[in-house]
Amino acid sequence: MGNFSVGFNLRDTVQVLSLKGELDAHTASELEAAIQKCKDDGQYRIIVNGANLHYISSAGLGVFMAFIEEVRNEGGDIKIAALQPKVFNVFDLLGFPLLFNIVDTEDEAIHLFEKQN
Amino acid sequence: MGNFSVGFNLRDTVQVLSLKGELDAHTASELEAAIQKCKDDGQYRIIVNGANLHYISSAGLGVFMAFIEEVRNEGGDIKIAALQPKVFNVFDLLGFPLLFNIVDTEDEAIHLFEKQN
Amino acid sequence: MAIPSSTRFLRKVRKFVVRHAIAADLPEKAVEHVKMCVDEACTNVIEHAYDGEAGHEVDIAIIIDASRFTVCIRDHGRPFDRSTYSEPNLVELTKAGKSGGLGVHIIRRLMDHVEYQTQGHVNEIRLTKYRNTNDVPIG
Amino acid sequence: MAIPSSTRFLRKVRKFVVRHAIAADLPEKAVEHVKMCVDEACTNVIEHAYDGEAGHEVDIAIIIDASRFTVCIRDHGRPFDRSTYSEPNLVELTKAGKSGGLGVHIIRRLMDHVEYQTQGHVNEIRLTKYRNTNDVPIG
Ligand SMILES: Nc1ncnc2c1ncn2[C@@H]1O[C@H](COP(=O)(O)OP(=O)(O)O)[C@@H](O)[C@H]1O
Ligand SMILES: Nc1ncnc2c1ncn2[C@@H]1O[C@H](COP(=O)(O)OP(=O)(O)O)[C@@H](O)[C@H]1O
Repeated sequence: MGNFSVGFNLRDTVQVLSLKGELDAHTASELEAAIQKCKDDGQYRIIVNGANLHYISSAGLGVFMAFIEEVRNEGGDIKIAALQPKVFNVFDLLGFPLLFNIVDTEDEAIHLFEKQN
Repeated sequence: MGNFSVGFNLRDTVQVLSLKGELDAHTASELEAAIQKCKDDGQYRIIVNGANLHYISSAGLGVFMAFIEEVRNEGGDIKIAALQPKVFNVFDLLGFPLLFNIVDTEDEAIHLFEKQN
Repeated sequence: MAIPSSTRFLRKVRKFVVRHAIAADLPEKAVEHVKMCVDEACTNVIEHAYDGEAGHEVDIAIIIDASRFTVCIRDHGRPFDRSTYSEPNLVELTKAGKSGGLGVHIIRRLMDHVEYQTQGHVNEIRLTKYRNTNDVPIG
Repeated sequence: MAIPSSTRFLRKVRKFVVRHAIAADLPEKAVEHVKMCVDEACTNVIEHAYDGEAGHEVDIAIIIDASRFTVCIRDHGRPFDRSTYSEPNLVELTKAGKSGGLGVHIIRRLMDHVEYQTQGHVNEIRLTKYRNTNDVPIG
């Protein structure tokens, strides 16, 4: 896709997905595939690191909406970390902070998973 | 005016006016004043050096049109030198090369004055 | 500009619109809003008006004047029937595992003025940001 | 954008228009042409429509779409009576020591399409450059 990629990184029992680039209706399928892969691996503890995510449209948000119920039903969660302010504003505008843990750093997200053990 | 200025430089018997910046309906009065000053000084052999002239509108061309007859009637001339290609194109579009000596360098213009002696 | 009806070109549209929004001196936040809403509107045209079908055209025009920055998006697809539209509820959408339903809401929230028009076979969405006209004092 | 009726603001207008012409991907030469013609048209509005009087307003709007780049310049001054206009002759103008008379000619030569309209108290000049729409292939 050129302008979007997902990096995989396992931290203990937590799968970290590091997003890079721009997440729109074209690239959303990449994130979808990445989360699908986590599910296939039985990996439901997921952190999405947005440090290098420069843009998100509603199609990107839609990926989180589509998977969160299922992931939580499996005892896992999708936690969102290190968003750039512009990107955070989009999550915030739509009320995502009420439904998702959105934290400043990946470590904080790890910490939240640890507390939930 | 900020974005336009005229430098004066006497080369032997020829007055060189070095234009700098953008010559439009606002700044044309500066060039007008400069040529007026040449006239007041009885200096009718004039070279306009356009090496640092980045823009000219018809108001700038108008200054040349307004003075050329009079200057020539006094035995002098206004020769135009070292225009940037974009600026030359404007002179060219309006047919100025038929009425004015427009040359590549100031030295060429000096040379033309010398030949006319 | 004109793009084919594929999400592949959304990025190109965003860049185009951002360039003009910056050239028009919109504040940074307004630039972001315009960028996002044009993306959402074009996405909707591609996915709904053209049902995700390639081979159609989406036209994007920009109008800049003293008081506003307007982007007009035109298509020849299915008109948007707003009578069937209702405001989304994020809790319900996620409960149902929906992957969408926020685009129109975002457009309405972030733009100052939004118009949908259909004339003949042409649908047009007009997205407008007003701007402070403290450009230059008269005098 | 809107500027007061003073030549002091011509430079600002040129910069504004050039920014958008570049953002619209016009070729360098077309950018120069648009810049110059907008300057000439605004100069004419200030000097003729408003008779050089300060305190009036000149409105500049830009429309960019897939096929063209248009600048609309609006004033509330004296309409341009084109029936009295005749093409300039440089030899005659210089012989007579005239300092002007080329602006309208330049506009006609350099723009692809020029329209003058007066509706009520509003005069509008529309300057258009067409562009090659080999933007993106459909597919
Ligand atoms: N340009 C359009 N043309 C046709 N239908 C549209 C258009 N925009 C939106 N819609 C309709 O409105 C609904 C809501 O759109 P939106 O809020 O963007 O969410 P989503 O596109 O994710 O479904 C769409 O599902 C579609 O039925
Ligand atoms: N916008 C305008 N409003 C009113 N009159 C105009 C306008 N533009 C041009 N004119 C008229 O047309 C004449 C020719 O204009 P132009 O070719 O630009 O030369 P100049 O402005 O140097 O006289 C002007 O002298 C003026 O009478």
